Amino acid sequence: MASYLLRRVLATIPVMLLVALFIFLLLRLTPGDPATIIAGDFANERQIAEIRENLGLDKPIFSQFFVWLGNILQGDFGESFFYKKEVSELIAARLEPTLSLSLLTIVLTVAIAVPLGTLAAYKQGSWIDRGIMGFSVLGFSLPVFVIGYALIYVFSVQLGWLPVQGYQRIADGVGGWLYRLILPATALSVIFVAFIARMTRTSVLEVLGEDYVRTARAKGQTETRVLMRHALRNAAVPIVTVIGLSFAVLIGGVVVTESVFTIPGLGLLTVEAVLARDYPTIQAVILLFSFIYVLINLIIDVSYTLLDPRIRY
Amino acid sequence: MDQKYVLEVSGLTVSLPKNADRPNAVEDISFTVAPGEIVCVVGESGSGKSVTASAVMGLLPDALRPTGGRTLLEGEDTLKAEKSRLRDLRGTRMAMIFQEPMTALNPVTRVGEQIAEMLEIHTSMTAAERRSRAIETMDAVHLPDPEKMVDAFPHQLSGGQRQRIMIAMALVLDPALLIADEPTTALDVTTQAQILKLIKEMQERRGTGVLFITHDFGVVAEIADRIVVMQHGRIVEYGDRDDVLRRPKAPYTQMLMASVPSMTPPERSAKTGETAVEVKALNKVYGKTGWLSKQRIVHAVKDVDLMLRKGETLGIVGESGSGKSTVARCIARLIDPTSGSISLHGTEIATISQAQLRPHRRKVQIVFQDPYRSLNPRRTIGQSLIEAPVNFGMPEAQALQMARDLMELVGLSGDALERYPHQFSGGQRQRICIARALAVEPEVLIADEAVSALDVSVQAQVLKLLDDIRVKYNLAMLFITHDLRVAAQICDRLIVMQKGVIVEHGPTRKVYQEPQHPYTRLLLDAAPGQGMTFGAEIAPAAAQGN
Amino acid sequence: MSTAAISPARQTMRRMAQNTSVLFGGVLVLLVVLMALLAPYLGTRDPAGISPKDRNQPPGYETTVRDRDTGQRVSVEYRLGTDTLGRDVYSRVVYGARISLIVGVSVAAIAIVIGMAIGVLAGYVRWLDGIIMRVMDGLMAIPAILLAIAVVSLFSAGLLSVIIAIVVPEVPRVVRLVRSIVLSIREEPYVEAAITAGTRTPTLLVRHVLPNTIAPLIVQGTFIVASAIIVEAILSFLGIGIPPEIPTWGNIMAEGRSVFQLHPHNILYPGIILAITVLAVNMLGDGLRDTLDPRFAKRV
Amino acid sequence: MFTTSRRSLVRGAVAAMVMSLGLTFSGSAAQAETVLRAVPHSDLKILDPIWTTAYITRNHGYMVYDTLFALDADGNIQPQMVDTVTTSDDGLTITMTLRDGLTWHDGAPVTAADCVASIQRWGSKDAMGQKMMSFVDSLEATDDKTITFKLNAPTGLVTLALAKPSSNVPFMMPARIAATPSSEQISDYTGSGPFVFRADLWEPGTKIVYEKFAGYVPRSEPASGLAGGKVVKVDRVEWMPIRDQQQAVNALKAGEIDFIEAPPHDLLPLLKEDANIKLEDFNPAGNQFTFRFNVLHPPFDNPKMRQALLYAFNQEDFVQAVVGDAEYYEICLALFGCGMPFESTAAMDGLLESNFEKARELIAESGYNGEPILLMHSTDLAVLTNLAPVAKDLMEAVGLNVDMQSMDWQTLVARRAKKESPAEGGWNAFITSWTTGDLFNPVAAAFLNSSCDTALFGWPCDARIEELRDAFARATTVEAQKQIVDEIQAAWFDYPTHIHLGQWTGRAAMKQNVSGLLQTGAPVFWNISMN
Repeated sequence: MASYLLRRVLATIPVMLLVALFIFLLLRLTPGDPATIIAGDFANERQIAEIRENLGLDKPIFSQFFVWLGNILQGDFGESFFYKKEVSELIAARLEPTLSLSLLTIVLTVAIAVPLGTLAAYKQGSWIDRGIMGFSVLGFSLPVFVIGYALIYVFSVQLGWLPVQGYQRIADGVGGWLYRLILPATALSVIFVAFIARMTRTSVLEVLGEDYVRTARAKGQTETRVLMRHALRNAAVPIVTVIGLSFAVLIGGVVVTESVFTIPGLGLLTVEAVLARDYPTIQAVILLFSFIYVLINLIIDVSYTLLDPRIRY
Repeated sequence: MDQKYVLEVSGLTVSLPKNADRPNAVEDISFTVAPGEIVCVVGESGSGKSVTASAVMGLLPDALRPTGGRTLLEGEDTLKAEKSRLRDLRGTRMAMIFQEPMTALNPVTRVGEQIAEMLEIHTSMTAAERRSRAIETMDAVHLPDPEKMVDAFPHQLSGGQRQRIMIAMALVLDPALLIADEPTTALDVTTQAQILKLIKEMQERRGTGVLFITHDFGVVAEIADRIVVMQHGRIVEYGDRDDVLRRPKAPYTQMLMASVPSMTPPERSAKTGETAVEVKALNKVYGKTGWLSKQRIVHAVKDVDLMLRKGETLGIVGESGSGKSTVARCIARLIDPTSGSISLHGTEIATISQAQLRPHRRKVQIVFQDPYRSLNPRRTIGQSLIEAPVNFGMPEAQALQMARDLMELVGLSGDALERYPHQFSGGQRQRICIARALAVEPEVLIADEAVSALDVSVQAQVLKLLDDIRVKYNLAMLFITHDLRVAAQICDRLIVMQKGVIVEHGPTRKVYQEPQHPYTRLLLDAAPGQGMTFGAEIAPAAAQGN
Repeated sequence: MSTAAISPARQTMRRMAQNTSVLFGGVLVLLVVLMALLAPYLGTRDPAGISPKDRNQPPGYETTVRDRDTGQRVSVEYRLGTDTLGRDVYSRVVYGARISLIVGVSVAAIAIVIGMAIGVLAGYVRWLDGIIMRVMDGLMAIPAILLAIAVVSLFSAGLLSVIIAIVVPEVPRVVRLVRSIVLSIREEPYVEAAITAGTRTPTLLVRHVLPNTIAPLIVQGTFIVASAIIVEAILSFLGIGIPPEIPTWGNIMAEGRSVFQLHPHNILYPGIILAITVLAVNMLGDGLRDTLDPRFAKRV
Repeated sequence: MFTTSRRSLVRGAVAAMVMSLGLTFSGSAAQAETVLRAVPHSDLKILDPIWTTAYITRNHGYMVYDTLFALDADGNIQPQMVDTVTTSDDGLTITMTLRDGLTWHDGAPVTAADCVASIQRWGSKDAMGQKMMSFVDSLEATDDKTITFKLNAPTGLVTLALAKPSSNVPFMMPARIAATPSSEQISDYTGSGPFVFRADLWEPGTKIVYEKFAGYVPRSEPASGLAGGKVVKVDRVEWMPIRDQQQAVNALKAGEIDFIEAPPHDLLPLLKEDANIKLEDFNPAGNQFTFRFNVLHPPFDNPKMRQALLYAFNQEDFVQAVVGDAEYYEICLALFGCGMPFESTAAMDGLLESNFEKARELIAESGYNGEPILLMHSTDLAVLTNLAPVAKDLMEAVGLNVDMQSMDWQTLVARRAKKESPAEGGWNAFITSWTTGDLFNPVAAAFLNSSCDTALFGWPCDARIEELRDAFARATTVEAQKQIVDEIQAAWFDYPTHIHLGQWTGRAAMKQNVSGLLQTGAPVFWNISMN
């Protein structure tokens, strides 16, 4: 187990290196010059060149890359071109909203989608199944910003129940935190509920066809317990896997949701940084997101051992 | 209420969905099971025997509907029972064990809990009581060290142990009726013998009525008190064990019994053809120790030597995991041997590259176990048959003509080349696979469990065909099987393998009559239905040899 | 047994024709495709034609405009109103179908072709497998939207860069699918039989292995189409999609969102048709999965 | 707060959680201080108003820094930090004395040396500053309170430039900060303005906090434009950038914020219908849309082609496409802004009326052979998005082949600096918007700068225009200046450098209880009170 863990962790290193190189090259090949942007409308070429030198952008790309990589390995993500703040500081300030939104979304999703999917699987072919699947296909078919605006229009603008935008730190009160997050998290979870509910249904359906479910029925077990104890427990591995994989999709959703609800998270930071070509920030954020993705999937892989005793490393 | 029988099935009819090939899965089924009695329902695939069992338990899939008759469990009709009543009956009055002990147990729950679940559902015992009762029952089915095993997960147990867990679970509440649906089919022959013994012991000790479903007449002969023979959803014969087995009335029963190969090998002359294949010190090791990895190493085949002559059938028998298929696949170079030599007509093929190997491919052909996966479902029979000859340079028209001839040789119509595999039965497909193997005029034919998946009547025909073509083409045939009855009838010589090692080899008759190794003796003793004489020799032609 | 040779493909067609999801989704998709093809004949005007004085008008708005060539005043009706530049929302929605479908279909086609090639390599060339899958892991690890944002700004905003941006994150998924199918199919006895029949590897792949990927890839393809249409809309929403003068449902909505409370028609109509289309494609995919490919139904 | 120990932080968090569980939704406890929460027109990223010309940084500058002079509501130059100013009879020596009581946010007094350093840093960076410095022989702090300019020629430019209202504004900084090279950003944000920037509370992209500077001594005159007493009437101003303006509007209506600097025109009806909200204009001079040519490459290397567009375009289409409501725009043919000191329609007859025939004629004369015109279209700034399509439409109407390429503003900014041909990554034209205050005279109007290589992107090169601009700088009477303006407009027609596409104003939106917004051109937060 320990050696497996070590191997898995080591295996993420080339992946992360690859991601780093990819992001770096992509950004450097992108048109748009931060020096010109920083200089402002009236700057002349000399001033722009000065700024470029100042930012180290005049060096060859690969030497820039290795300098950057070397700094990262020492935990230094550099300084934002614009804010003149350490990128790590910027990210730290933006981490909480994004984590809050993601976690709340996942909690909401699991709480809604797993029971729905299980129910649909159990009632396969019935109108309940069709209803749930219909909803899930529909949820799948709407861009998250459309859902977000619809929710804002109904719950904030028309009914005035919930705030339209903004974020409150959890330290300033869980109530306010939840109050401001509930709408964005709901908007974002619609898609994931659709997604996870489908997966749950498929997994549970598959498990329901297994012999041990028949065994459980042959024991005289009630249907609810057959579902909870035997079906869902065994369907957990694929469901958890999908939740892990969908994290990549979740990040995309977070970016959009944050910009719809003006939540000062990493997503918003990324969009702003990209539009301003703030290389150090973009690089660090994408690297961070990729790292979180890899980490989550690592955790999920390891969690298989808890969910399924057959899996041993 | 008549309590003479634990189960009384009368006039049971279960209908099939509209577009099925017949209107009813079973039709007008009637039989009884008395307390302390084992009733065997025997029949080939599709005969409706499992449907009958499921109907009694109320576990039919939604598509199947009972449309007539009664299934009285101690006088209570389970077809008409409410769902909740059915649930109460299951486990307490009737219990069931299934074919696949691998999949019938929940893989993520400890076996003790799975037994205890039965108690949890139907009794008000405390958790501690349930646990000790589970251990008790595990002890009763002779599981070793139940105190420890109670906390094991299914995958940590062997197949036989799992089936014992299933039996313990089924019997923990002392049901009146035990339904066993092919409970030993997936097990090795030695394990099968133990499980059959256990079922018999349990039934005798507790006076349970047992409805035992099987396709294997050997098993029937071993344990049945009475026998129900089914064909196409109907009962064709029903009677006491000895009546049915010794004086079968129905032609179908007679045919089935005649198809079961005999355990007594016929006299065969030793073959003296030239050597086709010679294997020396063959080893196959799976897994490797890599950087940081702690993978287990499996020594699948260890120092195997064998020699096969033209015109000869060499059998390799052994239980699952004995390495017999690995040997076959190494010879066919479907996998690369780890070390050793395979000499094909003097050409060393164990270590040559794929490119060098290609011209030699045609010399070794293989017929696989599963007829449903051996043919590409997207290609017509003709396309599959001409693939190899065309690969080796035969013009397509000529290959097609040859394919037609081969189809007729294996007893199928030459016009069927345009059809797709799904339009053929399992036996027909296996014939097609044989025809395909013959298309390149091989020197060595490997039959890897080639008849194991077939019904017994079909199996007899395919065995006959294999033997005929061996003679006709003077083939060297390597016959891999776990079935001692089949091996007895078709092999000239026999190799017995256990855990990757050859433990015994010699002329078939000699091995059966004077087994040297204890494992061989164990295998032979475990074969069910020893007391009965079934069928006859499959291939009289074999006796003449050359 | 009937004597006629019924190929598995024909059997599948028969099953498909009986599947309500396939029928319903298929008919809807067909209607959208027809709408896209026949856009010029559906009473539309130039979707990029602006008219600043008629901006932000509600559905059904009528006015007269002076034809630039003839100088005559002609009456026009804006069935679904106008956007912030006075363009005809109806025409933009109808023409938008073209771009949205082109994006969806070409993303799926390109992702599948590339993914299939790489997936087969990974599944069949053992020593390449590790390398390829690490690269794919790396690509998967970069959030798709962020990657798309970066790619779109790499090339100038345009149809091609949007397509590339959406293709890149889809490829690893196709690769994984194809690879897993190849890995399982190569263990099938009929493939082994073909090996002993001396069939060369390229033929083996084309004849016996790849056909098994077609059904799952068609299914996967429909889901890629659906998600590509949505991702395109999201990119437009973030202001980095296809240039606004080319109408796509995404950028019609993206433009409309700034005034959606006052003029909801700009989001409403493209939103509805986008949802219907994606819904139809998804239904088609679901149905195809059930009929074509029950074995791989569990794959995402 | 920033010195709190970790333990008390934890305790505070626990207390906050307990409080909130008691269903207290409002995060802050009752506070006596007044906080104005304002949504600026964009996020504040760069804090150095000399380093960048971004308007948001200029606005930040007005919070934190003070100026020596300022323009009042009537456009007159008034002393701000300066108490008295004297000019020698020969006009070659200007002496300024700082007024009493000026201190930096850190408590140190403002000295003349600080101001000299600030003027020099700004003068090396800003275009008008450079122009002014070209008249300066020496600039010294003759004592703690006195700044002395020695000029090489008499000019009215010194006080005019020091009163420059828009980017780059000559803000005064402590000498140690002003010593930062102009190519580097400052990292100390100490000023002497009416507000203190709380760097410790800054959450980049989310919240920018300014606190009232207790030590600020306002002038005694009432506030007028950017001049007069800068009396702060709130305790704290928080800028909360909201990217999505629709959301900002919703937030204002829901009372989550108090002020929006620049809500889009299309959303003004939503705000108008709300009785709790009022709209005010802090920049009556407004803004101008501007179409910029690149004269380096065909076809716009030919002045005839550029003239053709002067005929083909009309302002109405452009302003309508963005602003819509005629209440907020005005058709303005004057090159230096309507309602501004140098408003003139000289040489504008027949222009900007969409005279397609005349335009086609000129195009034919120019020998245009159908090459594509690369028009850059920025798609992420609401105020610019709709302009390029209108230009394209009108250009196509006169038979030009337009290749409109969409990009985000930052890509456009990078690309417009490229002198290469359009095929090699350069460009032919783009459209932007200026604050009218930035172009109200020929020296300030940066697009008119026709000094070839040193001109702004587009690089117009015309000796006649340059000559006239120089003459304008040297002119000492308004009459003379107006005369020169007319001549410049004629020269501009002969050699068009850019096209003005209409003048428009915006409206700031605020809650009814917010009052005292000054008409200054830039949004300033002194004089504003909340009740």
